[in-house]
This record gives sequence, structure tokens and C-alpha cells, in this order.
Amino acid sequence: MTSQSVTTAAASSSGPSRQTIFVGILLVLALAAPFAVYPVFLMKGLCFALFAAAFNLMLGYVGLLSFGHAMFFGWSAYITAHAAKEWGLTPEIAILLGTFCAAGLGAVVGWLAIRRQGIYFAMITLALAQLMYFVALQAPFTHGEDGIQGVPRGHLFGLIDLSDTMNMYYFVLAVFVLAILFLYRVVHSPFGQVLKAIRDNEPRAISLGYQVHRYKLIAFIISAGLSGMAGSVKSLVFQLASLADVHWHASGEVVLMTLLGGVGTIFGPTAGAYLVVTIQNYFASAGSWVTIIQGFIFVVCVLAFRAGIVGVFAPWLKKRGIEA
Amino acid sequence: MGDDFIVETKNLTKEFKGFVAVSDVNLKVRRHTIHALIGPNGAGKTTCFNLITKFLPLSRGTITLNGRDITNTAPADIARLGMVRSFQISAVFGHLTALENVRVALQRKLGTSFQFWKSDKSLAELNDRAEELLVDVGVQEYRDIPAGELSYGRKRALEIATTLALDPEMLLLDEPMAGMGTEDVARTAELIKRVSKDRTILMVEHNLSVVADLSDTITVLKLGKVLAEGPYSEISQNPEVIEAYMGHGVGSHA
Amino acid sequence: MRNDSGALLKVDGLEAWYGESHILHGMKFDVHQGEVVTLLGRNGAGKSTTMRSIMGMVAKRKGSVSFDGTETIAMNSNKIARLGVALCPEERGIFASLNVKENMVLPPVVKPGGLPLSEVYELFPRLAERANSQGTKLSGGEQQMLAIARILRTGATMLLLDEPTEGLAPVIVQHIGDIIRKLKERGFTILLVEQNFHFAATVADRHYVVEHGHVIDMIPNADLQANMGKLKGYLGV
Amino acid sequence: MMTLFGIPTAALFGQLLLGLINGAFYAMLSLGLALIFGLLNIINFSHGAQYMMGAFVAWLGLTYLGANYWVALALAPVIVAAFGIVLERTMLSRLYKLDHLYGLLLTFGLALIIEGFFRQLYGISGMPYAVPKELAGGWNLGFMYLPIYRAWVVFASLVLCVGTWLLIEKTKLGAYLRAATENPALVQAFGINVPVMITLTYGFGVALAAFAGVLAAPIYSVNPLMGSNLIIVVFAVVVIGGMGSIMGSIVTGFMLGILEGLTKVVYPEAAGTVIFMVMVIVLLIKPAGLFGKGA
Amino acid sequence: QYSENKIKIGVLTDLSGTYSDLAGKGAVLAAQMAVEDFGGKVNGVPVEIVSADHQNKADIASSIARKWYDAEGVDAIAELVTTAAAVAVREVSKEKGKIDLVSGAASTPLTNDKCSPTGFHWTYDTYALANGTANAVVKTGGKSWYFLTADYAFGHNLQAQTERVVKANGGEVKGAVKHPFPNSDFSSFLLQAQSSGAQIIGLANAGADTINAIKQAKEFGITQGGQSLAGLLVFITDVHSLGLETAQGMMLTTGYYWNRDDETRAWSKRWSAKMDGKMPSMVHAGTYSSVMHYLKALAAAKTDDGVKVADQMRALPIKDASGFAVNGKIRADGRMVHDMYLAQVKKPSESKGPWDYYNIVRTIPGDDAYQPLAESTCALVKK
Ligand SMILES: Nc1ncnc2c1ncn2[C@@H]1O[C@H](COP(=O)(O)OP(=O)(O)OP(=O)(O)O)[C@@H](O)[C@H]1O
Ligand SMILES: Nc1ncnc2c1ncn2[C@@H]1O[C@H](COP(=O)(O)OP(=O)(O)OP(=O)(O)O)[C@@H](O)[C@H]1O
Ligand SMILES: CC(C)C[C@H](N)C(=O)O
Ligand SMILES: [Mg+2]
Ligand SMILES: [Mg+2]
Repeated sequence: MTSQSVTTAAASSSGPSRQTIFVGILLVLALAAPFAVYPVFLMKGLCFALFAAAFNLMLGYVGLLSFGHAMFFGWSAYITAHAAKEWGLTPEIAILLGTFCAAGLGAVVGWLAIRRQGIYFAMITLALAQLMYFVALQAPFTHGEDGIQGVPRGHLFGLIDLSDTMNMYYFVLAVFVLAILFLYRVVHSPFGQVLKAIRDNEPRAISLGYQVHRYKLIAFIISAGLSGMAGSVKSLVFQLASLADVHWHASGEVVLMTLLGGVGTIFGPTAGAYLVVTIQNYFASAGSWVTIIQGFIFVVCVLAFRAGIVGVFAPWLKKRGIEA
Repeated sequence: MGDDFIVETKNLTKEFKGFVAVSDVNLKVRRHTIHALIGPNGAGKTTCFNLITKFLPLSRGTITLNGRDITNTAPADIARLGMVRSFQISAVFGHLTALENVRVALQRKLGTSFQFWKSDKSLAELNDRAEELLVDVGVQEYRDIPAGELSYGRKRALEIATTLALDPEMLLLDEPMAGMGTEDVARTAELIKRVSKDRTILMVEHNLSVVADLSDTITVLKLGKVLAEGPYSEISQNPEVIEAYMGHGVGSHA
Repeated sequence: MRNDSGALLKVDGLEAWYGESHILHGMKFDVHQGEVVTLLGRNGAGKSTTMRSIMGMVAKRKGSVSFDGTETIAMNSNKIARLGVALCPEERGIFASLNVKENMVLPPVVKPGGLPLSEVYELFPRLAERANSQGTKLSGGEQQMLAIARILRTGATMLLLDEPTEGLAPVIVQHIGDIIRKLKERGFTILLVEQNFHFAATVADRHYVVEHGHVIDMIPNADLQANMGKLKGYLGV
Repeated sequence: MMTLFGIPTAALFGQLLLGLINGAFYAMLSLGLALIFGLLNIINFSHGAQYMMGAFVAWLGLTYLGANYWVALALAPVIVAAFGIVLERTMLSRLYKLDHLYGLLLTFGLALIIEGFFRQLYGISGMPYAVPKELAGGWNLGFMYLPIYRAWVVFASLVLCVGTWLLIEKTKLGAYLRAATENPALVQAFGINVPVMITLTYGFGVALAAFAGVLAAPIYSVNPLMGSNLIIVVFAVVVIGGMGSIMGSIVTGFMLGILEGLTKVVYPEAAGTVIFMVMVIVLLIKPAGLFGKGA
Repeated sequence: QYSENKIKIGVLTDLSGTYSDLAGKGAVLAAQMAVEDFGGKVNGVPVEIVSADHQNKADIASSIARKWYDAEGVDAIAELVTTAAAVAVREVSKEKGKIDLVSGAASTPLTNDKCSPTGFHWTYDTYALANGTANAVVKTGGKSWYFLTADYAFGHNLQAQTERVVKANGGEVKGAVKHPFPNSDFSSFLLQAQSSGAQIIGLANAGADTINAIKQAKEFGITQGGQSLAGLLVFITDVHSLGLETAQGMMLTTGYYWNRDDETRAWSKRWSAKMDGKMPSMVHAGTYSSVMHYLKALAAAKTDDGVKVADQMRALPIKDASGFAVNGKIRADGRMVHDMYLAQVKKPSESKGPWDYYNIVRTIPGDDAYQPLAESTCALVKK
């Protein structure tokens, strides 16, 4: 996998680092955004951004392309929706439940798939995802085409009313920021170091005594769990869990978002997610033109901006001591 | 002690689809010696390494390390038991810097490698030791360069430093000098000699002067079988070895 | 010494670049029909680049390379090959997706008069034994043999051998020496890149010394002993 | 009456035969895909779109130029291949040195554009295309009524598959192609015009897709989405067969067609999923696929 | 008063997928025609049409609806082909107290469990389809049935409704096979239907699935073998795509036929002029009719408050230029009840020109066609 993992020995300038300032600015923008932009759109972007970031852990840092991540995203959404609607669980519990189920599913899928590489890994994850899609299609509680509709957003910790859009937005933003911080930590941890080593040269890592499959499996579980979390949150935002989120198109979409944004970067998946969501949003009434425009953008990106959106800016940022 | 065997193989055999690459090799590597494995191309030297470190499953035979049967042990676990190998084709972590390469090896002993919640700054305590190792192999100038950008010879040196970082009691080196310039060869030979003090080394090498210089015992393989074994003085006189490997002396080593 | 006009391969003012880096700065040398000529030089002097430029495999190149009277500097490598030039590359170039036999017969016959397959196998019996193995599953040395063997069939009469002895057991190195001499007897013309001048001395007629993309000296093999000191100086041994 | 799986054996024969016919399409499509995928290392996501174009070219030819089925069968693959060659020359050829992913992304984008374009022009309901007179009607086989056209599809597909297999395996073309994906510069230095060879091979793979498209036109309506519904299954076929294995994709294509046919009888809802079930099992047991070499 | 001094009607439909021909941009056009015919303004307030593609997916439909209501001041959403999308939008509309005018979706839950005080089901539903087609078929002797059913909510619903009618008329159901949706190869299912020995093969599917099934039935000689096909939901666009040669003789139920009388012809030709000579499906006409009626109710209510407008819609008589909704009235469950037509596809020789496809066999009065209000499970129906 072509990845632009930037491994600068943390630029050590005194005071708050440029990285912190940069992230701070982004955060302020994110806090102010719902006053300027339709919040549900922002939330949708955040959900997909989290999904793409979680996926990127596998593609960008382990070097494995999963083509079945929608199963975590979509199934977690179903579980959260069902828990919130039928069992009346509070949103945070419902989301955690979805996340853990996705991680559990990730453990099983990962266990089966992790020994394979490259296209075989992609295909076996795809195949398993298709099986899970089939289950979703046939299981009664998912309500087929209709999906689970009218999911209550509920009260966060039994207190904060999430049916208020602004409350919901800040809740989603908080989940997103925490999850991204967590991912950043995973990548920049002793564990992350070993992951990078494994991606670079697996036999060598084995010869140094690392049980590489365990590392990959843990990474896969984390990735699956966070993908699930993204799906869970999305099901509350839209009050709906549907087949579209378990379909292979969703798996494909997250690959696109990540590649368009920049593989193996921290901000790339977010940028890619917003690009794709924006295209879909702006051209919703254009009918088949949407697909034409989308296709055109992919083609242009592949031919001209291969490192992704963030990849284009990365050198500029790097010069200023910021990791993209 | 000093006189016992750290690694022993019995009837070590590897068959690839109807072709025997290694056949009934009984190898005994004496503790705290340098043992060389030589032989013509395709004799099965690298395959032996792959078998001993379990990078390939055996067809038959047993392997013991410190008297313990490791025939069915996973490769990563073998490394954990203190037997570490290098590769014939240089094996570094291309996107990590030279320092990080060495540190990845040091890091294992820290026991925090599964801790994805901990900052990687916690690894800084290993930097001093890592730098010492870089100095040992003479690549300290390149500590912050991604290993993929180093020249071939330096990659080999870095690889040795990484291997040594594990502080293994048993080292398997596959053609450590291949691709190195003359001056690097000398330094590396020196280093191998130095680290062999309290370690055991099994090494494959085509550079006969290095082999002659370093090794206590030599095993010659041919067509997967042991052809001869003994010190250099003995081996180099063996007509079969001359016939199969050394040839009649013209231009064999520069 | 034969005179230049009769040279089979004539390189003059050859310059070559990899991207922006200028590697060859006006290489000039020639190889006569039936001769074995070596290029000696330190790591990175530009020997392999010269070979690749002759073969048309370096995208940006200038100057003149003429083979058998045909100017090839602007030709694509497939055209050059069809003139009867073949390369055994330094990284061996064995194809992992083909087995040994397929690797062996891969290069198309460009001219009549190449060695028949049976003779190639006679020269390298080991390859016949391993004919059905995957190419890259061969040991390093076996791969080297395969790389040489496969260009003998093609009918190319000019062979470019880039470090054919690298990684080989001493006895095989000698074997390769024998083969080069045999090929020479059969009328092949050989340009050889070598680091090991002891070996080169046993097969070559003349030696060119390359440094920084220039030829800095030419030593006939007969004068080699006399010039040993000078040569060692060039090569930094 | 004998029964198996609770259905009369006669009916079962019918189902097997139908499976075989479907398998013929899988085989043809996966053959082209395997060729491009295994030999050129391009994951050709626009294969489905190119299949659809084959059908559309046939339909357009008939509607606007009065070109009959046989003309379409001969010319549509050429026309679509020419289009494919343009794509290869102008875009794909820039990606060979990069990870496969980029080829996938590019061809995926192209597929979206092509399909969107046809949707924009011709809507979605599909265009009727009549079975050619020569092949109309059917034979009563006793256990079922077999339309002659379907028999022709199986026949044409078998001929095509075997022909392609011979071309790739029995001539050196296959070896050249495989070698060229690994080290094009060296293969070229052996005297082979690699870029032209790759372009033509891509064109050939595309032509196979278009040919299948023309064969499909009289059976299914000519519809802009006819390919995108199929492509993912065809990928599965290639992977199960073993990537790069021409024989693998042919045999697997027919085999999975039959298996799917049986599933339609036993558990029809799962017919679309059974292939993936097989894929999981195969990849777990034989990681390189049924006919794949190495892992 | 009207919020933001503007009326906005969203046409949310399938602009690119399987149903884009029978609904799609033709429905957007129909809505626009309604606005123009109404004069472009309601009590001086301008009316605007916006449109979007829901790609037949519930999640996209729901998120667009939400965006329209929240951020773009949309007052009502029309068309809504595909049950899943319609139900998803119904959910949002109900929450926001906005009007939805379902035209394209078919399933009965829209006026049963999923009914809403501000939601309307305009053009047809599976109950009416079954009543029309299945009744006619059973009465002409097609007593034993086998179903090919699209494996999703709509298919199940259509099959269930049809079974009800078949059994009520003394017919028998020999079996059913659920096929994946969408599906292109029906031969296997047809063969199963054939070996069941049923007289009638009921196609509980729609669009491309129905077309493919019919074509392939012909190919496999199913009809020669004495069995008949009953397309339970067939649009005129489907007939067009099949061609009369293949489709002739088929019975179908529709809520609209462009060539029925002068009024329908006049309106349809206006529509057709902007659609490259195609003729409108019942969904197109239904969309026009529902939007027109909504505008009238807006004018009468003098507000865009959903509940009040909905009350006006129930109160006002339904009549518009398309000739749709003959004897139309809106019930408490949101069902717009109107006459339906049992039609038979013409032979090629009978057809007098392009798109002249149907003979109307019988007019089914609305009250006979649709589910009686008493049977509705809608919570709004007082029992
Ligand atoms: N995976 C494999 N499959 C089939 N044959 C193999 C495989 N690996 C090695 N071989 C064969 O086994 C034999 C021994 O190979 P090995 O690499 O051990 O030789 P070596 O002694 O290391 O030679 P060299 O000095 O050239 O590196 C060779 O003939 C090789 O072709
Ligand atoms: N693909 C490449 N891109 C950029 N620079 C290159 C490339 N290949 C070689 N070089 C550079 O060109 C110079 C000459 O290389 P070349 O391979 O011709 O040397 P050589 O004389 O064959 O050395 P050696 O004995 O190590 O094989 C070196 O400085 C090398 O770093
Ligand atoms: C046939 C379609 C227009 C109806 C749609 N499938 C539904 O679910 O209602
Ligand atoms: Mg070796
Ligand atoms: Mg070189």
C-alpha cells in the first residue's frame, strides 16, 4: 500500500507545538460549524470520517485493504438502533453495545482473514461481509428494505436531550474527537511502532520475535470496533439503520474516501469523507449526473492527485512541523 | 561448560514437491563458537536456516535448542527463546528510521508492545542503547534516515545491529557480507568476532577469506547433504570440497 | 589491436540520466567481433548504467551507440534486441510467475544460430533438474545461471553480462569462466561487467576502467600483470 | 418419479442445465477479467460496464443502422475494445508502476462515468433486443424446453473459453504477459514490444466482455446496470478460480453457475450469496484459489 | 400565513435507478406542470419545486427529507417511489408535521400501521392491484396460482394481497418462490413454476424484474405449455420496454391510462411534449394530481401548517386537468380512493400508434378497488 506515513521525530519546538495549534484551529472551526452549515450534514460527515479513519488504521498502518468494513458499520447501526428502539437503552449504552458487537464480529472475521494478504484479504473480507449482508437481509429484526426506522435519539446519560440537533451535533463531535485521539494514540504507541514494522517487513518482524498475527488481529478489532461506533452514531443521527450501510457499496465508499483523502494520514480520511458526502449532498437532484461527476472526480484524483487531498498539502504542512 | 551443543538437528529434511532440498542433516553447533555453513549454490544453506528458525515447516527431523525440542515451535517464539536470524536479502523496516529499526527490536523486551494506549514517547528510554548499537556497526550518522533510503551495504549493517539488539544467545547470519564493500567487510568481520564472545553464531558465507578467518567449525553442504565438517584447515584440503565448492583456487576470493 | 572501424559495438560520447541525475558523462569504448571485453570500476561508477543504456533501457540518453553499423541511440529496447544484443541484468531478472523452463524459453529467438536448448542444459545441468520449479524458488546462484542460460538461445551474438559471478560459489565462478571462454570460441562477442578482476583476467581480452561515468583507462589483458598496481589504485582495493 | 432434494430428477436436470447456461456468462466475463487481472495486474472494475457497452452497441446498431445480431456479434467487441484501448493508452498505462488499488479506483470511476452516461441517455428500463431468427424457438428435451438461443450461448462461450485458453497457455503470449507484469523493461529488452502487447491484451479482455454483452442482449433486456449487478460476482469467480489462472476462471465460472442454479431450487433467497459462501470456504482451505499457484 | 413567504414542494424520487422511468424526472415534470397550471403562486406566495434522487434507499430518502424540512423550508414531499423510501420519509414528515404525497410506492402499510395525519397515498396500492388483476384472472378460470415474488417488503406485500383475493374467490395457491431483488435470470424460477403445474404464474414483482420474467417465460415456452402469466404490477413503461409482441393479451390493473379520454389525452400530450414523446405512467399523473390538490388545499387553508392543510385536503373535492382521480376522495387513513382500470394489452395489430397499448376492460369503482376503511389498522381510523 502506498502510504505516506510521516514518521518525523516529533518536531520539538517549545511552547504549544504547531501541531497543537493546528488541531486547535480545526477544533474551533468544528465547534462553530453548525451555526453556518446544516448540522445533520456535518454529523453525517463526522460519522463517515470516523468510519474512514477506523478503516485507515488497517489500510494505512497495517497495509491490509479490507473490502468488507461495511459489515461492522452497518451491523453496529442495526444493533444500536434495535437496542435504542426496542429495548429503550440510553444512547451511550446503545452505542457502546453496537461498538462491542462490531469489535466481536471483528474478532471473528479478523481471525479468519488475518492470515491472508493483499487481494486475498480484501476478497475474504468481502465474502464474509456479503454473508453478513445476507443475514441482515433475511433476519426479521432488521426489517428488510425498510430498515429500523424511527429510532429514538434518547437522552444522553438520561439527561441531555439528543433530539435537539445542536445537542446531538456536539455529542457526535465529542465522540469523533475522542475516537480520533484514540486512533492517533494507537498509531503513535509502542503497539503502533510494531504495526509499522510489520507492514514494512513481516518476516523480519517475525524473526525479531513478534507474533505478527496477534498484532494485526488487535488492530483489526480496533478498526472494526470504531467502524461500528461510526455506524452506531449514524443510526442515532438519522434515526434509521438500513441495508445500505451493510451493502458492499458502503465498503467501497469507505475505501474511496480514504484514498481520496490520503491513505495513512490522520486527517486524510476526514477530508475524503467530507468530499464524498458533499458530492452526494450537492448533486442529489442531478440523477445519473451524480455518478458521472463522482466517477470523474475519482478519475482525476487517481491521475493527478494520487496522494489524496491531504497528500497534496502534506509537504507544505510538514515544513511547518505539522503531521497531516 | 563451553563444550556442549546449543543447537542440534537430527535428520533435518525438507522436500519441495518431489525435490529434496535438505536431506538428513545432522548439525551440531557448539556453544560460544562461530560455525560456518558453506556449499555450492542451491546446496540448501538458506533452506537450513529457514528450517531451524521454522520459517519453513520441516518434512522430517527434529531440532533442539538448549536441549529443548523446538521442532513444533512458531518462528516468533523461537526468536523469543533467544535464537535470531538475519536474511540473505537485506531485511530492514524501510519506512522506519535507522534508530527506530533498532528500537523495534529493543522494544520487545520492554513488554509494552501490545499497549496501544501508551504514547510512543515511552520508547525514548531505549534510544541510548539503540545508538550504541548503531555506533557498533558504523551507521550512527544515518540514525534519522528512513532505512529504505540507505545503500545496500549500510542496510546489511543496520540489519546486524537490529539482530544484536535482541541480545540473542544464538545468531544465524545468512551471507552477512554479501554486497558490502571491502572496507565494510573487514569491519563487519571484526564486529562478528567481537559479538561472538558470549554468543553462538551460525553463518552462511561465500567469502572464503571471511570464513577462514572467523569460523571455528565449518560444515559443507552439497545437494542438501553434509559433505564434510571440520576446521578450515581440514576442509580446505578435502578433495571433495574442492571439487564441489572451492574449485582450484582461481579468482575465488578478491 | 584491431582498428576501430571494424568494431561490432561502438560507444561514443554516451551520456545517460536517471531522472535528473546525470550518470554517464561521455562513455567511449568499442568491442570487436569475437572479443571479450570487461568494464571494471568501483560501486556506482556507472557500469550497469552503461549496459542498460546500450540495451536502450535508460529513458534519457545521448551520444552514439552503434551496433554492427546501426545507430541505436534512439531505438526502443525491443528493436535493439532484435539486432542481436542480449542482456543478463545485474539483479538477474528471474520471473517469479514463471517456472524455470518458462523463464528459459521466454526470450524470443531474434536471429538464427542460437544454442539449442539441449546444449544450454548441457552447460547448466542443474537447471534441467529444476526445470519445473518456480523461477524465484531457485537458490541465488541457480538464478544467476538461469539468467545467463536463457539469453544463449536467442541467437543474439552480442552478450552483455552484468556481474554474472555475484553470489556464486567459487567453483561455479570457475564454471562460468569456462562457459564464457566456450562462448567466445563459438564466436559470441561479450561485454562483461565485473568487480572481481581476478576472475575478469581469466576470460577477457581487454579491460576498460570506468569512473564517474567516463572511461579512464584501457588495459589489454596481456598487460594486466604489469599494470596491477595502477588497476588496484583505480579500484581502491 | 425419482426425486432429489425433494424435486423430481427431471426438473433437477433442467435446473442443472440452466445453471450451466448462467455459468457460461460467468465464465466469459471472469475469463476476460482474469486475463486483465492475472496477466496485467489491473483490477478492471469497468469490466461490467464494458459488458453492458457490448450489449448497447448491438442494440444501437440494430436500432439506428439496422445491423443484425451477427454483425453485432462480430463488430461490437471490436468497437468496445477500441474504446478500451483508448482508455488503456490514455489513463491505465500511467498506473502500471503503482499499487493495484489505483487501477481499481480508476476503472471504478470509469465504470461510474460510463454507466451514468448510458443511464442519462437511455434511462433504466432496458431496451428489448430480439433473439435472431436463426436461433429462435427451442427443443423439447423431455425434462425441459431448451431455447435454441441458450444452447447457442453455451456453445459460443465454450468455444471462446477454450480458444482463449489455448491462446494464452499454448502460445507464449501468456508467459510474456506474466513476465511483463513483473519486469516490463527487461521483457522489452528481450525484443518484445511490451506496451503494444499490454494494450492489445487489455483490448482483448474488453472484447471478451463486450462479446458476452452481445450474447446477453437477447436474453436480458439491454440495460445500463446489467453489468454492475454482475461484476462483484464475477470478481468472486476469478478469486475462487485462482487469480491469473485462465482455466480456473473458466471451470469455476461454469461450476458456480451450476451451484447457484441448485441453490435457486433449494434455498432461492440465498442464490446470490452462495458464491460468497464458497469463496470463504475455498480461501480458507486453498488460499490461492482452486487453480491458483502458490499463495 | 406561509412560512418564509414561500411554498416549496420537494419531489423525492428515483432519478437514476430501476424506477427512474416510471417515476423519476417525469414525476418532477408533472409536479412542475401542476404548479404552472395553478398559476405559480398560492395567494400571491410563489411556489417552487425542488427535486432529489433517493436512489430507492431508505437512508438517503430520510436524510434528504430531513434536510429539506430542517434547512430548506420544504413544506411537502411528493412522489416517493419505493415503499422503503416512502416509509422513511413518512417517519420524518410525521415527526415534523409536514405533508407527504406518496405516489409511486405500492405497499399497503402506508395507510395501515404507518399511516399519518399528514400523509397521503395517492395513486394505487397492492390491495387495489390484487383486487383488479387477480379477481379478473380467477374469474376467467385461473384458479391455481404459483408466485414469483421479489424478496423484499413490496413483493411479499403484493403476494399476500393477491393470495387473499385468489383464496377469497375459491382459487388455490400451489406455491411461491422468492427471488432475489433485483434479479435478471428467471429461468430457474420459471421452471419451478412450470413443474408446480399451476395455471397462473403470478409475478409479485415490478419493473425490470417483471419485464425479464415475462420475456424469459416466452423464451422458455411457458405460455405455450398452457400456463399464463399474471403481471401483478405492470406500468405502461414496462409494456413499452417489452414490446407489444411479447406483452399482448396481458391483463393488468392501473390507476391511469393516457389514452382513456380526451382529458387524459390532452394532459398527457402536454407532458409528452417535454418528455421526448414518451407517455406518462400512472405515477406521473398521480404526482400531478396530488401536487395540484395540495396547492388547492394550501390556498384554502391560507397557511402551510401541515395538519391544517391536510384537513383541507380531506375536505376539498379532487379534480384536476390530468383526468386522474375519477371519483376521488381522501379517507381518514390517508388513502386517496379513486377508480381503477382493468386493462388488457393490445395485439400489435390493434395498436394505432406509439404508446397505444391498452384496451380498458373494466372500470373498478374506487370503493371496490381499495381496502375498506373498516379493515384498516391505521390508528387514525376510529372504530
Ligand atoms: N520454496 C521453495 N520451493 C521449491 N524449491 C525451493 C524452495 N526454496 C528453495 N528451494 C530449492 O532448494 C534448493 C536449496 O536452496 P537454498 O536457497 O537453500 O540454497 P543455498 O544453499 O542458500 O544457495 P545460495 O548460496 O545460492 O543462496 C535450491 O535448489 C532451491 O531451488
Ligand atoms: N534507478 C536509478 N535511479 C537513480 N539513480 C540510479 C538508479 N540506478 C543507479 N543509479 C545511480 O547511478 C549511479 C551508477 O549506477 P550503476 O548501477 O551504473 O553503477 P555500477 O557501476 O553498476 O555499480 P555496482 O558495482 O554497484 O553495480 C549510482 O550512483 C547509482 O546510485
Ligand atoms: C414497483 C415500484 C414502483 C413499487 C416499489 N417497489 C415499492 O416498494 O412500493
Ligand atoms: Mg542462500
Ligand atoms: Mg552494477
